[in-house]
Amino acid sequence: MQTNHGAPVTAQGPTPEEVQARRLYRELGLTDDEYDRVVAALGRLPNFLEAGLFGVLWSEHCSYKSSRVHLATFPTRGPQVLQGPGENAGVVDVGGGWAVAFKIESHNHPSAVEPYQGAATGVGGILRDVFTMGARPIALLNSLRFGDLSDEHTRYLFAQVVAGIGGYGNCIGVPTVGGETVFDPVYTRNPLVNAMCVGVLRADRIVRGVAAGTGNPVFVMGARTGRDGIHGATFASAQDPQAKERSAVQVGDPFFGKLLLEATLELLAEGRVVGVQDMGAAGLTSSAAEMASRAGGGMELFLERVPVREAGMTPYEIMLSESQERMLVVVERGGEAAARAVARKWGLDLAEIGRVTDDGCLRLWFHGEQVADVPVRALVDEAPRYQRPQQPPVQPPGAGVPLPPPEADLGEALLNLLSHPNLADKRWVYRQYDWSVRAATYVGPGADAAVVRLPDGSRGVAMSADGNGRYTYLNPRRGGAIAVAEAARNVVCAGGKPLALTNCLNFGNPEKPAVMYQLAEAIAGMSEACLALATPVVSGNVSLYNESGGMDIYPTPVVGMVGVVEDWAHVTPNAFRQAGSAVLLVGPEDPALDGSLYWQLRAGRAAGDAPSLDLTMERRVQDLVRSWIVEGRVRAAHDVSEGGLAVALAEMCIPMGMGVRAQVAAAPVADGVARAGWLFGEGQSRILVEVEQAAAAELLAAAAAAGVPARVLGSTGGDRLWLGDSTQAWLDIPLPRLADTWRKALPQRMRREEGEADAVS
Amino acid sequence: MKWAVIEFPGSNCDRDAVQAIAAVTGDVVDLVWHQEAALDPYDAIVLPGGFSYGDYLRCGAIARFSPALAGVRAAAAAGKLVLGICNGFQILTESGLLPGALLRNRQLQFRCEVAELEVVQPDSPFTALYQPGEVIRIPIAHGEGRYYAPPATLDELEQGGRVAFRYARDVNGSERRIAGVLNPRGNVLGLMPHPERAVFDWMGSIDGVRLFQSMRAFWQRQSVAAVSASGGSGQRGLG
Amino acid sequence: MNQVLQTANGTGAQTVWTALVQVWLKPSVFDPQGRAVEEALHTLGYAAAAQVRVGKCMQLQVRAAREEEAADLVRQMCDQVLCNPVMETYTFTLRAKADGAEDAP
Amino acid sequence: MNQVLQTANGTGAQTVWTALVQVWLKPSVFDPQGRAVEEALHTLGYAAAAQVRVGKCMQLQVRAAREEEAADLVRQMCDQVLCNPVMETYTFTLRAKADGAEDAP
Ligand SMILES: Nc1ncnc2c1ncn2[C@@H]1O[C@H](COP(=O)(O)OP(=O)(O)O)[C@@H](O)[C@H]1O
Ligand SMILES: [Mg+2]
Repeated sequence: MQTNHGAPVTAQGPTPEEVQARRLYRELGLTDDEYDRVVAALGRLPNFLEAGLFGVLWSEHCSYKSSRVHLATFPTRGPQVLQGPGENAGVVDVGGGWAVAFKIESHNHPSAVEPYQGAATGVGGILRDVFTMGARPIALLNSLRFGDLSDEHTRYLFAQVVAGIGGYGNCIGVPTVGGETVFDPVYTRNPLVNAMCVGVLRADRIVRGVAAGTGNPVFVMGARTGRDGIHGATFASAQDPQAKERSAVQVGDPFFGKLLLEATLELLAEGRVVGVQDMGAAGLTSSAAEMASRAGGGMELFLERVPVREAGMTPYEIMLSESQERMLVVVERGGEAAARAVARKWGLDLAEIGRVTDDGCLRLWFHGEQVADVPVRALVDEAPRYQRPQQPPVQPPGAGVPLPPPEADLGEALLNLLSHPNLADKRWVYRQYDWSVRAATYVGPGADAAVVRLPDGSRGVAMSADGNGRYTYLNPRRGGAIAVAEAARNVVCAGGKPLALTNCLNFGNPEKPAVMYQLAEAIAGMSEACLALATPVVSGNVSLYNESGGMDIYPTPVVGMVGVVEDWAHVTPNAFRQAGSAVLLVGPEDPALDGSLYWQLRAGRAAGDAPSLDLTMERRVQDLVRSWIVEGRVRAAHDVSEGGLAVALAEMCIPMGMGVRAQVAAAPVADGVARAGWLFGEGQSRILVEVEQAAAAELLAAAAAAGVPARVLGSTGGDRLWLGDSTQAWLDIPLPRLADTWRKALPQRMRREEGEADAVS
Repeated sequence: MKWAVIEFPGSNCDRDAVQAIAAVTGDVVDLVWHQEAALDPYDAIVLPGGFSYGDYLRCGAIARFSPALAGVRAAAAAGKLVLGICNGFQILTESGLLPGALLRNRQLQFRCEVAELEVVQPDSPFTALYQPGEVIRIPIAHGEGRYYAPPATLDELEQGGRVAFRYARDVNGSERRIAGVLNPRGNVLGLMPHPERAVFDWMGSIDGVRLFQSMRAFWQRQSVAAVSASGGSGQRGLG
Repeated sequence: MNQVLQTANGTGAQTVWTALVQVWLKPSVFDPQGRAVEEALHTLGYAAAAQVRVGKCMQLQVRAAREEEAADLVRQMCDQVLCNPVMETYTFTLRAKADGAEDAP
Repeated sequence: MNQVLQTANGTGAQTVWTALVQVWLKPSVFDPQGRAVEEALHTLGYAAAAQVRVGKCMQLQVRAAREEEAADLVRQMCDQVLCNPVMETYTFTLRAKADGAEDAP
């Protein structure tokens, strides 16, 4: 029974005094300081449940306490932005009355422990974030990082994560159209699994996660609540995922997820829904508190009404369960019957568990007894924000690494790079994903950016996920900027106009000043690029404590860029189409090997600075190539990224078997190291375009007028890749050899994990 | 001609089929909820792809108990056209309307790619517009598409001209590379590949178009035959 | 082994039975999962492992007054739903469940 | 139940053992498949069916001189390959295989 002065009593469990005296709040994720703040906010001692609510909501995962002050510096506005950060997903206007909602999220720690389910539930969670905005999911992307494939456990993680992503996405019927897959020993013990979802909705029908309208009923819809995943949120912030309580594994149910998706969209179409939110990390606790907080109100819940899967669940367990495939829905008073009809059709439980209040409190009841009463503001808005100390490295981490002499045969060097899993064909991955379901995939995986049709076919959405941890490690600020620039460049190459981005910041332990420095710098670099390219941040996610055995991962910001394709004629392939075309390199030429994969492989560690990037130039290059695409002058376009110019040219040759003869350096170069630089340097802001021979001169003049360096490298034709300077060949490889090396690299490494190797075709 | 595409809980290619068939034929195509047992108004019934009931237990094992399957059986018995695509094929084998079963791919992995198919039986209501032996390109997207039937059944299928499509190369370990089979009467087809994903140029292939057009042409011939049998006039030149 | 417990409320009382059903692919059907597991075992040095087959097992509870009745019920479920005779076979065992007793798995 | 057959070739002889392993999701882990099957059974009128759980079973043969040795081997394989201890538990039984005898499934 409630007393006005003391904490509400709970039937069993430790008393508030015991929570304090025995420091039980520490197990709930609160530090001594934080506990004192809770006591101050409440004006009394919290009971066990209340301390638990603060523990999860003030966890890094829910409160973003280490990153929030930095995230606040992201540019988030623009005429195209309909909904910026703070909601379940960001929303951008793509014209024609359409909008897209999108977000990326990490599931790194669960995937390290149970890769299939960790990845699958990551996909399920991000889908729910998007359809709760009233958007129908139309595409999934994923960004993956693993250790070296020579390691057996890494192969297991990789195979299982890919299977899990496919397992959920394929079943629910949303195509997985793109992503990236990167391998580096720093991710061996701590793989990264980021999933992104893009959904479409009418621009005037955005639904928000608000619990508004005093007296409105609050429902849980979907799966029953079990004991799974309790402490998932604090688990993500724990130091060693392997050592953590193992029953925190959740099993995804894509079938149920599909029912929930259809039911939610049908319910929203009814127009009686006030707000919806997925029950993600910290389950009912975070969904209820956040929905109430956005409305500036309160909520009252009767926990015995929550449908449970297991007997004897306590209020604490009910509030913290992370059982999958559940939603919290606030419906207009009077709309209950309509809601019930929809739930019944889809065979879902729909239980009224409480109501919206106006007193700003989250009040929980259990069998007639009040078990918690806490101000929503204290839980959400007044969560701690730390300005954690930062420490730049004494010396840049890649400084002073010698570059061993290059291979005598640069052709072999190229083949060696093409067989590196980072650069090799990723078909082994995406042939396990249904990328054509929904029959709207205009450009699927394998391109610079994927393109998906909007429902009326009037336009397309282009999307790409990119990031480079090595660059960010070597130079956090520039690495952050490059992630944004590359993602936008990929969208441009495919024929889209970049609009806005979502991002996932995968970093190490924020309590280390060196890691905080990386985080702050990367965010600053990303922000600079966002401003330069006019692509604001509309949503995102932070994953910290990516470390294991005291070793942090590379700081790895991943950017999910979304753009619009206004005309189908703009869609541009990334492979050479015709013989006799001119091949232009647009953008600054830079033969430095800084940050390149080539140097890392030669030296055995990340080396040099991050590759060069000039954001003003980046913008000019993108605008110029985009204008050429819009004018219909580009036959194919592909950006120069990891592996450098040689790899980019090889990638353009392989798909259609169209050869090229290109002078990668305009003047003669004799020195082997210098040649390697021209071939494999990863300097940014470069795009290769295939154009009609006769148009080349005019395009070069246009480039000069725009202040963009550009040069004709050579022309397409034949069945070899010939690269050299103005006087001689440096390498000259028949395309079948190139294609074979590139296509077989991943399947060969993974063969042992397959029941039967497919014929590599 | 009136088409029904049955939507089960967990279907996910239902809307794709509706769109494709409507675009190809210009006909009325209704999405019909699986609780509907009366399918009399429809001339053709499509069981779409997806993961009905999550494909738990076995693919198609639970969907076959839906009320709509009674309507499908009745339609099949009445000689109407029934097309099962992917999960729809699995439902048809589980319900005994087609022989055999679809098991996990030999590679134990999902496969999504454009497959080359040989048209083995061009003389059926579903394949009449293809050339004998023609190789067509249709996307596959399945994790459990390995066709299995006992050897005697397979022989019977081959001898009876009931293998409609074969994969040009082994993609999933199917017995005799079978991709699609017909019932004895020829009015029920199940196939793993997705013809509804090959109907516009931008999809990379339009080889699925003729499957739906074949069905329509068959229906037209039948209705002409029915009209002339009942002494009606006109329409005669169409068949 | 199967132990029948009478419930307190006399005649017509129903016992809860726990059925354990195993469903296997017929020996003539290729079992890629079995082979994959076998290969994984060999790779890890378990040369002694052979003839690996992977099947499904299902546990469920039914209420019935007598064991034969429960067995009939389970058999029907297997024939109708749990097993596809085209490529699978099944076996099952029954066990009376003591009230409040915890189940094996 | 476990019957050890000595092979003809005397000392050090190895017996072939057939292991039957059951792998189940831990009780605290949600089993979506079990739920779907249970609901299907109810729809079909088997109201009596409850608490359905779906697991995997595996049959395999190992060679070992003694039962304890075989059991150790199977236990190792379960821990290392057949079962994911994060979310699953296992049980197994062993049976000496008579030469030429056919196996259950
Ligand atoms: N995990 C993945 N899921 C889906 N597609 C992927 C994945 N990894 C890579 N791809 C696809 O493979 C192609 C090559 O990827 P990447 O090397 O990252 O290209 P880029 O350098 O142009 O960004 C892209 O089309 C990408 O979408
Ligand atoms: Mg990329």
